[in-house]
Amino acid sequence: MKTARLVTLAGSAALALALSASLVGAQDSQVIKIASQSPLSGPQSVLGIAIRNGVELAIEQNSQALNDLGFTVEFVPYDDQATAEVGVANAQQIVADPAILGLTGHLNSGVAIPSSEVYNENNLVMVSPANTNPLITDRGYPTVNRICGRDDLQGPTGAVIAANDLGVTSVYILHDTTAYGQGLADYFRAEAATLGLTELGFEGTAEAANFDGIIQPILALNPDLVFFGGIYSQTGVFISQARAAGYTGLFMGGDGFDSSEFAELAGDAGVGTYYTTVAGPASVYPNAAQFIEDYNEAFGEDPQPFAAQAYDSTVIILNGIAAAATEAGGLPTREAVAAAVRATENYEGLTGTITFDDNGDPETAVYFAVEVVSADPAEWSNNTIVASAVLPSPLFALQQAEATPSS
Amino acid sequence: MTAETLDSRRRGIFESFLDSKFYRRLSRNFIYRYVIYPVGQMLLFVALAAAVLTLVAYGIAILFPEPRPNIVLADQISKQLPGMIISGVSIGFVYAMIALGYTLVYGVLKFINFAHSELFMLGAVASFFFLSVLNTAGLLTDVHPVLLIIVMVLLSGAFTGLIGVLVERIAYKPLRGAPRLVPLITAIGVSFVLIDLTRIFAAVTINDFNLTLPTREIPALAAPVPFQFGSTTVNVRVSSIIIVVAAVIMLLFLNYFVNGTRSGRAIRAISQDATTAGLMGINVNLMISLTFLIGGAFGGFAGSLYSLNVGTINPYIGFFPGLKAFTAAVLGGIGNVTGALLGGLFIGMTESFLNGTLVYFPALGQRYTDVFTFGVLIAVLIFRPQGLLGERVDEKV
Amino acid sequence: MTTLTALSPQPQPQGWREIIRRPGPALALLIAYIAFTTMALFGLDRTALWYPLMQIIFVPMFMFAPFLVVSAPIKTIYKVILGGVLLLLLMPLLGIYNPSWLGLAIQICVFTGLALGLNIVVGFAGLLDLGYVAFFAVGAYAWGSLTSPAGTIFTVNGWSVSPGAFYVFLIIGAAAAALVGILLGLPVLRLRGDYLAIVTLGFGEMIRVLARNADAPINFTNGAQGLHGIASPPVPGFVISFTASIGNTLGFRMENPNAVAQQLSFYVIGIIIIALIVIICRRLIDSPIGRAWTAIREDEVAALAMGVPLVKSKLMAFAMGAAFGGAIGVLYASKQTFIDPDSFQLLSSITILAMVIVGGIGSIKGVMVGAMLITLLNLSMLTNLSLQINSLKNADAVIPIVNFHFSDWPSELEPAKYGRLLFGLILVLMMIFRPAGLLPEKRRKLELTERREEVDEEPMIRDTPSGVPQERS
Amino acid sequence: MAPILEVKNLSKSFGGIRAVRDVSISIERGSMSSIIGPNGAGKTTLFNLLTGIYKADTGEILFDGKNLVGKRPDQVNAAGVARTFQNIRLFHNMSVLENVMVGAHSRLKVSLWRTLFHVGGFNEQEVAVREKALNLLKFVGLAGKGDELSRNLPYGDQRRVEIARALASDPKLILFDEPTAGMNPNETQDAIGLFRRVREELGVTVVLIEHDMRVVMNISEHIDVLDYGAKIAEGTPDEIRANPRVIEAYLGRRHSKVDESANPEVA
Repeated sequence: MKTARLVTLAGSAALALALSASLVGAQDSQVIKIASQSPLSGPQSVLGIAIRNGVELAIEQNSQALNDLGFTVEFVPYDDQATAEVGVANAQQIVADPAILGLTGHLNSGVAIPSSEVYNENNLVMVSPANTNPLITDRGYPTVNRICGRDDLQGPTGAVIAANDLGVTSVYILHDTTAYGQGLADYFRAEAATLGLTELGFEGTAEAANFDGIIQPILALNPDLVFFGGIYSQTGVFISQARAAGYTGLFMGGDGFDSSEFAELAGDAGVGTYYTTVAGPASVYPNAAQFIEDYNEAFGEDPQPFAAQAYDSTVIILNGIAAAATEAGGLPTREAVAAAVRATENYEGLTGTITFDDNGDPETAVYFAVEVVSADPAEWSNNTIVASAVLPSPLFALQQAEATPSS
Repeated sequence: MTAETLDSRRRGIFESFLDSKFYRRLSRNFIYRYVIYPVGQMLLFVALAAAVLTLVAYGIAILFPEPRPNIVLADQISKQLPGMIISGVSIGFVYAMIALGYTLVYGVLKFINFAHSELFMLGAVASFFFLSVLNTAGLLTDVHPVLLIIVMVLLSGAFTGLIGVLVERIAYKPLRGAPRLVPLITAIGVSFVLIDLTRIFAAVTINDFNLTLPTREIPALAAPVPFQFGSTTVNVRVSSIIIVVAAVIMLLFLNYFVNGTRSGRAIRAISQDATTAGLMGINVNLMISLTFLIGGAFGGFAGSLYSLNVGTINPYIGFFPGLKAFTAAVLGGIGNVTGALLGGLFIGMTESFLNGTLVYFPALGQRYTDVFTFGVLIAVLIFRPQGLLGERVDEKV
Repeated sequence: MTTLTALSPQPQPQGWREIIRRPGPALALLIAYIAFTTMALFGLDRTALWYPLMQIIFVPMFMFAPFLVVSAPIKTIYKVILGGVLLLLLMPLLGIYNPSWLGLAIQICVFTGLALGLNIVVGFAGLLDLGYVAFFAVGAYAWGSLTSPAGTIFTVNGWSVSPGAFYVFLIIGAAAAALVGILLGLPVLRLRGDYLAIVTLGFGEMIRVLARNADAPINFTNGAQGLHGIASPPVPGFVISFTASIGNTLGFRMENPNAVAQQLSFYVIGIIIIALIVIICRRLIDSPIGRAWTAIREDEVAALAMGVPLVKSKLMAFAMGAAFGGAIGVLYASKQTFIDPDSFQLLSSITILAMVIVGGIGSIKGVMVGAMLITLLNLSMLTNLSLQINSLKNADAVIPIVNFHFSDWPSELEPAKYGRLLFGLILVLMMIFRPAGLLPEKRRKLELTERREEVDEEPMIRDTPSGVPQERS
Repeated sequence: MAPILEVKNLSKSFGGIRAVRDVSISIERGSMSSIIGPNGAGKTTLFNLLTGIYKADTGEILFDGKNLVGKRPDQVNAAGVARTFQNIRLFHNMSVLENVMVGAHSRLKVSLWRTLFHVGGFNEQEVAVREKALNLLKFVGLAGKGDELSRNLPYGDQRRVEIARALASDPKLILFDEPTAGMNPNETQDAIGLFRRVREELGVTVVLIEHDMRVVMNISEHIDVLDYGAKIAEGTPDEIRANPRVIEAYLGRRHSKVDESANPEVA
């Protein structure tokens, strides 16, 4: 009995020793770490893993500048489980690691908002690939940036296009009851009202599979357009069912629709659906095609939404670190990195050209309205742009207005 | 049972009818007992729920004729009525079939099998894999659609039934007789495990999370069937019709099994008193496994049919239908098979009607549907704690 | 009070077990243990390859120390001294050294409070509540809606309260939650156990739906957007200067001393709240109320016939449990500064229940251990496990003999992705092998194991072919 | 003196079965009486009606001048009626002492405020109730067994704990439901002594449901006989012994249409 235990003990000790011995010795270069936070488990993990993968790919492909300066870049992915507690606990652990100089995340605004409080208190720069909630940047933190659009610009864009380009007179608005979906729907609704569109309904639903009951009143009211603020996994299913039930009008949504999987979920019913997005289809951005190819090679699947945004966010952070390091002539402070990231100007990314304003929003973003052309997911990148608008961020618009006083 | 214990002085016309020679002979007739009577019961429940809810809806329309400018509620209800009833019935049958699993297990083991909603999900996932395999093999359009659906539903049910038995053997059997809290917690744990295992399996095999059934490849399922109700045309999806037909057939089988076979009687005996049933020579363990097999299979049938109807599923779809089906089981009187049917139909219809009418009330909206549904449940439980058809069990003192 | 001496006779300890049961060696061992874990935590090298693994080992070891102190066979005075040193000196020092540990300690306080509250309902009174998080939400929203600049009906009309009102709101939040508990309890507490479970579950979901939708027509909760910028209680000046001077004296690197001081004050508030809750729990259980709860749990009808008012007693348990949830909700909201409906999911209710069960239902100490372990598991251990694998990946580590390269570790098998799977397995295994929990309450242990013995004796498996009882049709 | 308990035309049905029909009983203050009858006669149902566990369909229960119909069991207990159960229903995992202390619940001031802050005589009350419980245990002959778990006691002692627990609420009337069932003759003799002492030393009115005719005839001053839920006779032991209807009920039973197995009262 006792001997057996001793043997096991000795055996495991030997194994541990061998394991540590075989590891590569101390690195010569200094380590810089980039963290990501997104849900890697749970129902939203598809999008969260896309973010994580995008960051990984970005680090793999864009560390050369830092390597030349004598740094090794490591990637530490965190799982925020789409819950605030976990996100904040991770954030505290992230800021406690002095080697971490930047963070790409999150997916959910509900996690990003409390977690970014921690980042900001500790001067860690965050670039969000996916949080469209206005509040993220409206707090004016020097460390918090995003490269995606804002709901309060995207929603109205959709309404304008619906009224002016699509000739719609009545709308039925749905949302998924999340901060993202409802926010988008609210902004769409407000703009639609000012444009004089008739609102036939405004509903929230968390239903994910069976929309029969939700479709009935839509059929009875027969609106020209159904706007759905939500993510493709829900809206694609909805659209497929609504068509089957006999709805003949138009569908429109936000950047949550922007996934090749939408085509798969919605099928033929999805063809002719409009969505607004700040990231146009790959045809607009030549680099994107290469990204899709690389991503496929690395992870064996097409990039899901936010993968490209995560890639861009990370490259911006890497560039910021490199700039700050060059200036400092060594390991930069977090403040310096944050300042360098904020100073990003005309960065040509996969999803657009980015210059941050003083709040961390892109100064201007191009909002596209895109029409789905095919039920084949492979054709997703060929979706056609029906309209586009260059919109300044609220702060930038304000500054411009002040700079050029209307005479 | 009630009929014979009733005091003769209080016997009414209905009881006299139940006691008449005609009825006795009729009730011994196989077709009547196992086909006409249960089908009649289902029709009655559907008609009842539809009638009650329609009346309520029009009642609300009288109270609030124009809840929003330019919307005449009564007109809208008239337009939506056939659609609401059809969608309510189809989802109601799904709830009823899931609720049966809860109620059967509760009947024999007196515990809430929380993991049952995951068996429902597994049934849907199994159907997806079945159709996908056929699709990649190019066989999907070669097989007759009716045969295809029958095989799919049966295979999914068999699979979930086996999983149900397995779960019972591994996780619940060691706990038999423990206080109720213990197996309930275990069931919650099992539920997490099943969800995540499914997620891993789907991630490893097809590298995806949302599973879209290749039903669009089957022409017979793709086109909706138009029905004319007066001036309104309602497009009914073929899958909705399949759900109702299949559910009715399955429920007839279940009714026959529970009331007409030795095993069914054994299960009923166990649900009355497991110890005595065991002493009477019933193999209690076997019968409990059989209960899980059947309960699980019905969860799987429901999941399979549901997946056909909704088209896209994921490992997390079990929760809400499971919760509503459980509500249905409680509403009907948990442990009571007919109650589960009634509860399922009632919850499905209520939901459909609420979705169809709340939308016209700007202050409320469909997002309050679940609140109202639960409100109905709580109200019923307060006035009838044993559920609609449940028997009041006075504790022996 | 009553000692249950007749319960499980203690087996005579032997050998080294006997030695550590003696006060002297026990005290020495305990001090050694505390010193060792503390030094280990201070000595961890943040850049080391095995840093995450070391965190997995030493953080729980340190957090567990208070429980060892409480259960050690040493004089009460030593317990008080050691406990005070641990909780009020070492933990703050470690927290200033590495604020993420302080954050963990606060979360442990939050969940311990919740678990103790639920334990009153489930453990003491035997009522299964699957919607406990609703009361937590009531407290959190009570404080949040009055201090968030998000524009609720209160803040828009200038009825917002100053951050200093936090301490008053701990009580108001508790009272509000207790009121909600009573309003819910009045109609449903007459229901049988299973029904209660589903009704409370539904209620938990309803509260979330309400929180999500109560932004229109009148904005109470700011709906799905959530409430941000929730006020935190003002940090006393001496805490800030204490934190800063400690940091400077010991040479800890601090990004933001003010933020650490804020966390430190939350930690102290958390510890005080937990201490109060523990005292309240003990007073309740050693009182006519506690005895009535136990009696109800054991036999409702007998309890009723003995003069125990059923609904009133249950309502009291419900309200007490809810009150703790409400107070903790206030603490949570102000610590988190942001709440939204998704902070209060069914999963949280079930996690809290799991804490109660895993620790030992009904046992105050057990529930606290359960809350600590599961919080650590959720917030630290799993994360660090994946970080460990990740850092091995980054370092290109290889396991010899089998020649496994960590860089080949498939991302599908990242441990963080299997949090819930692990959680589920823990629940199942725990229930099968240790249904009374890690530190079972004695009475509950008997309750949770007795019936299984009885069943074993019952002739459940019969070899005879199945016979059917006479049918009475 | 007015009777302590007066039951008038009490009826209760379960489904189609009339478990208690039109029963009227009168119990003298300070008396010791019994209710007897064959299995399924409705005796326990009657007790359950008296203690509020079942709600009577019709009829009146006047206890000490107050109507008990519609009162909850705990209110009935507080009014001064205590009981034991046919199948012992102790709180098995509580100690013997705690069981008895629970019995005193309706005589305690129970408030959250006192409990949490240990004010308003909380500690004194705890000491007193503990003292009272210990005394009662001594009274029933279980001195020194207070710390045992009640489930570990032998059967006869469990009956005694139940009696002590019932007495802890200072009842004016105590209802014993088959208290000697399953006892051997010696234990039965002890139990009879205990019942007498309950009446004589504590001055509590005692009503028994009993099957053992020797016990009944030995100690009862007054006997009521139930059959098929209805009262068929009452009187002194001698009168009952001679009553032909009682003899018929016990011996020469006519076959009945009522299915006994469907009667909830059985078992």
